[in-house]
Amino acid sequence: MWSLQNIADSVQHWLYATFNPTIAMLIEFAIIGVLAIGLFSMLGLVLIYMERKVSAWMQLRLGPNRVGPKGVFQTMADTLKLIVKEGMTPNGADKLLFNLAPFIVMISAMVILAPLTFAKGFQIWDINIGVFFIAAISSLSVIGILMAGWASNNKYSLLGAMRSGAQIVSYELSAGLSILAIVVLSGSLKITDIIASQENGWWIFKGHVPVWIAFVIFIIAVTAETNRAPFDLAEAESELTAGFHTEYSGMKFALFFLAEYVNIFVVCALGAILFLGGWMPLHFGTGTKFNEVMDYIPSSVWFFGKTFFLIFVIMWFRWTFPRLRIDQLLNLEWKYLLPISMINLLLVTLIAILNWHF
Amino acid sequence: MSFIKNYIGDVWGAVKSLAAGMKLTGHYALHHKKEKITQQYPDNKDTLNLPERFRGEVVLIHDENNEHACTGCTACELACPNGTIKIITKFDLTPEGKKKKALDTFVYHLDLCTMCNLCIEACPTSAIKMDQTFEHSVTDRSELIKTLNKPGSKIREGVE
Amino acid sequence: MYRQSEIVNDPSKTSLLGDEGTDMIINVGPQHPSTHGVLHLVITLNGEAVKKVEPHLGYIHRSIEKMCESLTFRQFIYVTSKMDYLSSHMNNHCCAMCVEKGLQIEIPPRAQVIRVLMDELTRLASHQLWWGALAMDVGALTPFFLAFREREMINDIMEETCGTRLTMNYMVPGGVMADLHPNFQKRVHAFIDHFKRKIDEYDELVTDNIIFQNRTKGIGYISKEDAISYGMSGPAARGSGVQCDIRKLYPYEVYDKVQFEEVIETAGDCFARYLVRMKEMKQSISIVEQLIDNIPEGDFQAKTKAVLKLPKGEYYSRVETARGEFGVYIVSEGGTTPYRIKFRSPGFSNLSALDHMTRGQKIGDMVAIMGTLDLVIPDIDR
Amino acid sequence: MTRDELKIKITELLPLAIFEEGGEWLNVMIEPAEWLPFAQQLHDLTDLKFDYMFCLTCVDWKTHLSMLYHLTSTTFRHTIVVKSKLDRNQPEIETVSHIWRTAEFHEREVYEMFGVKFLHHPDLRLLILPEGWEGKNPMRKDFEDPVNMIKL
Repeated sequence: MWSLQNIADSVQHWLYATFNPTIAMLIEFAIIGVLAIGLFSMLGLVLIYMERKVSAWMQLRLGPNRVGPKGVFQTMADTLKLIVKEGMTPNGADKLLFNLAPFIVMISAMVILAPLTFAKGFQIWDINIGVFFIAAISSLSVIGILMAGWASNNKYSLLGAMRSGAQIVSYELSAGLSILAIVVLSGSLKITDIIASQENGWWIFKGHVPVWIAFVIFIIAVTAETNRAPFDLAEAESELTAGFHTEYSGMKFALFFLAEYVNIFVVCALGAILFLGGWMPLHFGTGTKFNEVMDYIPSSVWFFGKTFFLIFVIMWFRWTFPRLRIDQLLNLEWKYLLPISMINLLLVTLIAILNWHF
Repeated sequence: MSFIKNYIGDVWGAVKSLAAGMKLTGHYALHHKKEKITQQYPDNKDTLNLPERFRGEVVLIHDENNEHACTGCTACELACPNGTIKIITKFDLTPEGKKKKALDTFVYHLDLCTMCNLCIEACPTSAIKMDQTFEHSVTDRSELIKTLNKPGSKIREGVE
Repeated sequence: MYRQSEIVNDPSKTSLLGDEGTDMIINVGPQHPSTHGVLHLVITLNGEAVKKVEPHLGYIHRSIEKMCESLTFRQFIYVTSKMDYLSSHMNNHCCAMCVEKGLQIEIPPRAQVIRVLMDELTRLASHQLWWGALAMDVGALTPFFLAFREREMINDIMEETCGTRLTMNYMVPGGVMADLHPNFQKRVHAFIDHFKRKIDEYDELVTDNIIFQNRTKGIGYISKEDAISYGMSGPAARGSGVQCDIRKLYPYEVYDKVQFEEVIETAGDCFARYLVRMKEMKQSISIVEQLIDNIPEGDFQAKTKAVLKLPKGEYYSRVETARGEFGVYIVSEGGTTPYRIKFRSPGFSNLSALDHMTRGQKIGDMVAIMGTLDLVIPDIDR
Repeated sequence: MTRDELKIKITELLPLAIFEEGGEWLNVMIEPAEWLPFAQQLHDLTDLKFDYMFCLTCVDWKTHLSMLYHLTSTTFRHTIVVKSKLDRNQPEIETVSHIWRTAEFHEREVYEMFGVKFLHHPDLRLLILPEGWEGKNPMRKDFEDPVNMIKL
C-alpha cells in the first residue's frame, strides 16, 4: 500500500544502499530541509487562503475570488507582491536586531515541526522528550517578538512586544499544564507513545471530564500563545496600529505573518496529537464494520483533518470575539485558567493512578 | 461555598455568551452562499440599476433634433454654491430682427460639483437634469471641465 | 506645549499614575485605525495607563462657518451635510428650520412627517455604523459587516428618494426638495421587517458577549454633573442620566405627536452609552412605524421666494442628531447671506470630556471610550 | 422661571444690565468686567442653576466683538443669552472654564478664531489652527487669505 511511511522507508533504503552512510545521512538532511521549508510555505499559503475564506463567509462576503479558480492563487500573488516590495529598515532602528527578529520567529516556528507525526510512522525526529521539546521551543518565539518590538524604536511596537511577552510567558503555564494532563495519562513524553496510547480511543473520549477541561484550556492557551484574536494584544490593530510589526514591510513582514500561521498549525497539530489521537482513525468499540471503513482512510488524512478542524475553531474565535484588555487577559490566565488547570491536573493524576480511564 | 458557586456561575455564563456568538458566526459560515451581501461590482455593471433620482453629474437635456431648453438665464449659475457652472451667453437675432439672449457655452466643472441638486431646482425651464453616471475618474483634471451643450445645438422653439 | 495647570484633578485616579520620569508620550492619529478619521490625540502614558489625553484638531477643518458667510440662505444648507456626514439629514434639517424661523414659514404637514421619517432613518443608519465601528474598536471585526447589511438598505432608500447616499441636501427652506419616491413606503416596511428580525443578532454577537461587557462595563465613567458641565449631549450624556433629548425637551416638527421614550441610563460608563444607542434604535424603529403609514397628503414644500432674505436678528434652532444636540446660530443683517453662523456641534463638546473620562484607564479602554462617544471628526473640526 | 421672572431676578443681581428685546430667549448685555462674578452667580444660585452651557461663540461686528454665552438649566429648563461687548483691538474677558468645563474648548476655539484673550484660562493654546499661526484670526471679517480663499 502507498503510504507516507512506505515511501520514506524505501527512499531511506535506496539511499543507504547506494551511498555510504555519512553521505546518505547528509542527503536525507537536505531532503528533510527542503520538505520542511516546502511545508512551511505551503502551510502559509493554504492557511492564509483559508483564513480569508473563513472570515469572508462569517462576514457575509465572498473573499478572494479573482486570481485563479475561486481565488486560490490570491495568496501566491500576495506573496509575490511582498517579495518584490522593498524591505525597509527605519533610520532609528537597531539594524541587527531589527533584521534578525523575523528569522528568529520563523526558525523557532520551523524547528517545532521536527517531532510532529504527520502520518503513521512519518516523522522527522522521534525524540523521546517530544512534547517537552515543543513546549520549550515554542516559547522562543517571544524573544523574536520582543526583539522586533524593541529594535523598531517605535512606541507602538514596544508596547505590543511587552504585551506579547507578558502574555506568552503566562499562557505557557496553563498550556503546559494541560499538556501534562495527557502526559500523565499516557505515561510518556514521546509523541509516538502518546499516539500509541490512544489506539483504543482518543483521550478526549476516554479521559472523562478532566480531559475535556484540559482540552478547552489548551485551545484557549494556545490561541493566546500564538497571539491570535481574541488575544491579539501584541498586534491590536485598533489600539497599536500593528503592534510589534508596525515598522516591518516586504518579506520581513511576510516572515512574521508566515510564522504566525505555522505556529497555529503546530499548536493545532499538537492538540490533535494529544487529545484527538494524532493520525489514529476514529474507532468505536473493537472489530466493528465502522472501524474497518475508518481504517481505509489514510493516516495522513486523519492527521491533517483533525489539525485543520482545530485551526478552523481558532479562526472561528478570531472572527467572532472582541479583544480582551491586557489586564483582563492576565486575569483570565492567573485567576481562572491556571487554578482550574492545576486542580484539573490533580484530577487527571487521580484518574491515571486509579486507572479510571478506559 | 457561595464563592465557588459564583465562580462556576461566572465561568458558565461566560462560556454560554461566547457560544451564542459562535453559533451566529458559525451559522453564517455554513450559509454563506445564501447570506452574502456583497456585489461583484464590475461584473454586474450591466444589471446595475441606479434610481432615476441618483445624482451623478449635471447634463443638459437634448432632444433628437439637437435642441435644448436652456435660455441662458444663469439661474443655475447663481444657485450653485461652488461656482461649478459658468454660462456664456451670446445674442441671437430673432426673425423680427430683435436681439435675443441665448446660450453660447454651458461650462460645467465636474471637479467642483458636490451634487447638491440646487441648480436643477433653480432652472425655470427644466433644461438640465442629473444623470446617473458615476464613474468620473479621468487621468487629467482638465477632462473634468465639460461643455454641456452639444455642438450646433440650439434652443427649442417656444421655450422662454 | 503641554498643559500648565490642570482643571481635572481627581485624586482617586491620579494615585494610580507614576511620576513624570516614567511617562511615555504617544501620538494617536491623525492616521490611526481607532480615531475614525483624522483626529490627533497626544497621549501621556504610564505603562499602559493613560495619564492625559490631549486632542489636537484641525486636520479636516474647512472653516465651514466662514464659508457660509458668503453663501445664500439656500446654498449654505448643503455645506452642513458635510459636517456630521452620518447625520446629514438632521444637520440640513436644523439649518432649514433656522431659516424658516427667520422667515416665519409654516411648512406643510407632509413635509414635516417626511423630515421626521428621514431623520429617524438617518439616526438608525448612524447608530448601525457606530455599532459596527465600536465592535471593531474593541476587536470584533464581523459585526461591522452585519451593521452594514442593514445600513445599506437605508442607504438604498435614501438614494431612491434623495438622490445620494450620504450627503443628501434634501431638506430645503420650506420643506423637502422632492416628494417621496413611490417605492418609499414599501421599502421602509421591508427594512423594518428585516431589521426587527436581525436586531437580536446584535445582542447575541456583541451585547451579551462576556468579553465585550468586560471591556465596557465600568469603563470611561462620567458622572451626571460632569457630563452637564462638559456640555455633553446626545446618547453620550443620556448614558450618565442627563435628560437632554431635544426631541422631547423642545419638540420640533411632529415629534410631539409621536409616541417614543427618551432612553436614559444612569450607570455613566461605556456600557450605559452603548445600551442607550441600542435602545434608541428600537425607539427610532417605533417612530418610523408610527409615521410610515400616516404620511398626510399635500404639498411637500411651502411656497418660498426665489431669493431668501432673513430679517435682521439672531436665530437659534436645534435638533437632536445621532450624536447629540446640534444647534445653528444665525446672525442676519437682513441680506441674502448670513452675517455670522455658528454651528454648535455635539462632537466638539463630547470630545472635550474625553480627557476626563480616560484618566487612569488603559489604552484599550481609551479606544472603547472614543467608540462610545461616537466621534465624527468633520463634525468636531467643522 | 419665565422670561419676565428671569428679568427681575437678573436685575436684582446686576442693576446695570441691559436687556435686549426680541429673540427667542432673554438677552442680557453685560460689561466684560462683570462677567466672572455674574457667571458664578448664574451657575450657583439655587433658583437659577444655569449649569449647561450649550453654545459659546463670538461675533465680529467690525467695530467691536461681542461674546455670546447660551446658558440653560437642566433642572428648570430656562435659557438665557449673555452678551458682552469687547474692544476689537484688545479683546479680553475672564474665562469661565472652571464653571462650565465645556467652555475650555470653546474658549480655545474663539481665542484662535477671533483673538479673544481669556484671562486665567488654564491652557490657552491653538486648538485647531497649526502651530505658528498666532496673530491672524480667520473668523474676523477683515481676514484675507490670498492663497486659500476663493472669491466667487
